[in-house]
Amino acid sequence: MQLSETQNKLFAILFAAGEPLEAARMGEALGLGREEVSTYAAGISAWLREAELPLELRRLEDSYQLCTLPAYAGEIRRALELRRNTPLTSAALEVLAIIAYNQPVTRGFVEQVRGVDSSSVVTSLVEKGLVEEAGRLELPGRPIAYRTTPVFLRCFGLESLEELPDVSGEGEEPPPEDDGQMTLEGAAAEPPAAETAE
Amino acid sequence: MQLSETQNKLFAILFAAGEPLEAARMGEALGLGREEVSTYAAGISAWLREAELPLELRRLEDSYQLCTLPAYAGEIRRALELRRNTPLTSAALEVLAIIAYNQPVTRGFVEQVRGVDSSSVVTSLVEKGLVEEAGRLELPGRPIAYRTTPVFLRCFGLESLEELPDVSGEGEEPPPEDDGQMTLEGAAAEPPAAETAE
Amino acid sequence: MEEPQLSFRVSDEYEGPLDLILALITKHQLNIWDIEISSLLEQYMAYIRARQEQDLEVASEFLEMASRLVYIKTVSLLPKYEDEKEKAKAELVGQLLEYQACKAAAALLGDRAGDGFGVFPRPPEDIPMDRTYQLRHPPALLARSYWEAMGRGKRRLPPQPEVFTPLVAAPVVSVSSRIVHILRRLYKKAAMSLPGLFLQSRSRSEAVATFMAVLELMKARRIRLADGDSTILFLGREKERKEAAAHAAK
Repeated sequence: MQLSETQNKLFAILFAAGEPLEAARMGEALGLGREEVSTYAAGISAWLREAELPLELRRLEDSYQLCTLPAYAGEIRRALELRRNTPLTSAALEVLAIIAYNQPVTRGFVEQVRGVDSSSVVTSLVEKGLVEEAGRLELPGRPIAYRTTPVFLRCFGLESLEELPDVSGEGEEPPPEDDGQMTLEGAAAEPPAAETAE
Repeated sequence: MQLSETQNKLFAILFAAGEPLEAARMGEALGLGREEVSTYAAGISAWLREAELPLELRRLEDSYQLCTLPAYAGEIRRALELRRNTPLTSAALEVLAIIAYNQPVTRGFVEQVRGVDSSSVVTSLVEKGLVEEAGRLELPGRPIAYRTTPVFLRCFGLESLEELPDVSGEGEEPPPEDDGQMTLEGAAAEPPAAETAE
Repeated sequence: MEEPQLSFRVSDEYEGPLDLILALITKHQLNIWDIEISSLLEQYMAYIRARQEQDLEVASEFLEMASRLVYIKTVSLLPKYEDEKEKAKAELVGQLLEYQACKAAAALLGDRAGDGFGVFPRPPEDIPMDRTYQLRHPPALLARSYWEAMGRGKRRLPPQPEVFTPLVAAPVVSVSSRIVHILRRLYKKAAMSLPGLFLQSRSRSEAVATFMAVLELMKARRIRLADGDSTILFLGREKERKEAAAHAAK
């Protein structure tokens, strides 16, 4: 048994939407009435069960959503949580360092220092629990300020922010002992994967 | 024909992740070697085609991602009220081409080739997820280098950077005594940077 | 990652001065390899004047190029400056060819964009999970990253700005692409001949970029020269080197 062409269209729409989608909206896009949408949806549900795919079509009031079956939650979580073991990219380290040494600090400040858009990097640092929101600043637009977290301290083996290595030597050479991690290799030879935008 | 239990697990993980997921990471989560993951993935691909589902499994360098088939683009856009598929501007395509064929590459290099300021174009490509930071280069000012992302590969229907269209035959014939050589030729002849990453 | 939202910009007639010159060359059937500067300058200035008469903005890049063309024309009028003229012209031709190749590549990419932009991934499923970062790093990494962010990272040898002028003047092959090229070959075989690298160079700019790449790699201690500077020895991948050092320390 295979899905009909209309069912395939519904399936594709539900797949791309991800979130629950109202039956009326799908009906409108496909020129179908509400009843028809629900009949086609029931067909997709039955087909998924029969094909033993790890998916189900959930109905929530007037909306539908394609989801993985709860039985697979363990494997999924294991695979996705492995991302935690991906080392920070050099961009993430730079943003983290700017926040650490200047906190509380806005995204705008970070971008000014680096000269490039850094919003996705900030978001991913928040997700990883290294950085958190610290209220809004009394500045035009009331921008969100960020600060580091206890997870950050643990990650770098610090007891408090006072233990941050000194970087005050303006104009001098930066800290010695360079293992080259951030030099050529950082750029060309071993870019740590496409994780920046997570 | 139905998917095996392991294939179902892989499918569930890919479905839930949404984003491109590295083969190595899935293998780790399921206790499989890299070869096995790629065999199972091939099986899923074949199954999707046979079942005539509106999905396909795309390989993007070392990662996999489930996507809808291009044939369903119209319905999906209509239902999700996505804007019509507007082409990238010629400026954006030029910048993408320079980055794709020479990566990792700085904004300065892009601007030298194009002869115009390109910062806003680079920023918008980063926002669209087509391009990302790739560390800094050991050049004066330690400029940030950029490289293309898996989204770039997907949008241009490529599995890896090695599949970039060959541009060596383009342009005019140089006179015999000339030593003028075009960058893009040189870069296309040898596969560009990103996979040095291992 | 979100599906790219593509917007359409009402672009100006030309992407930049190089684009304009290429258009003029095509339109007036000039020879790109031996541009007649005075005729090109005339056409170029006619375009700029036309825009100014229509009160349209002329970007500074266009004016910069105008002064460059005037310069080339001036030196070509002075017999004493023959070398200077050839150099300035060759630079312009190199840039034009490179930009032409860039446009060709952009067009090829544009042709491929059609289907790919109609392919939709799925947004990640909303699964509650712990994303807390788990790795550990030494605090010194923070200080170093801070310096990096300020664009003042450590370099072992301050570079001489002059070293970069050939590249800045005629950017043709990027140094980083040569670094990657050399590293890739060294990953396969741990040693290679230095002169051999240059024998394969297809142009002067590639040779310059290759040379710069060798210097950069030596500076980063990824390679060293042996056998009277004729052989490049690979000092190992960064990771392996660190592991070996850690092992030795134990």
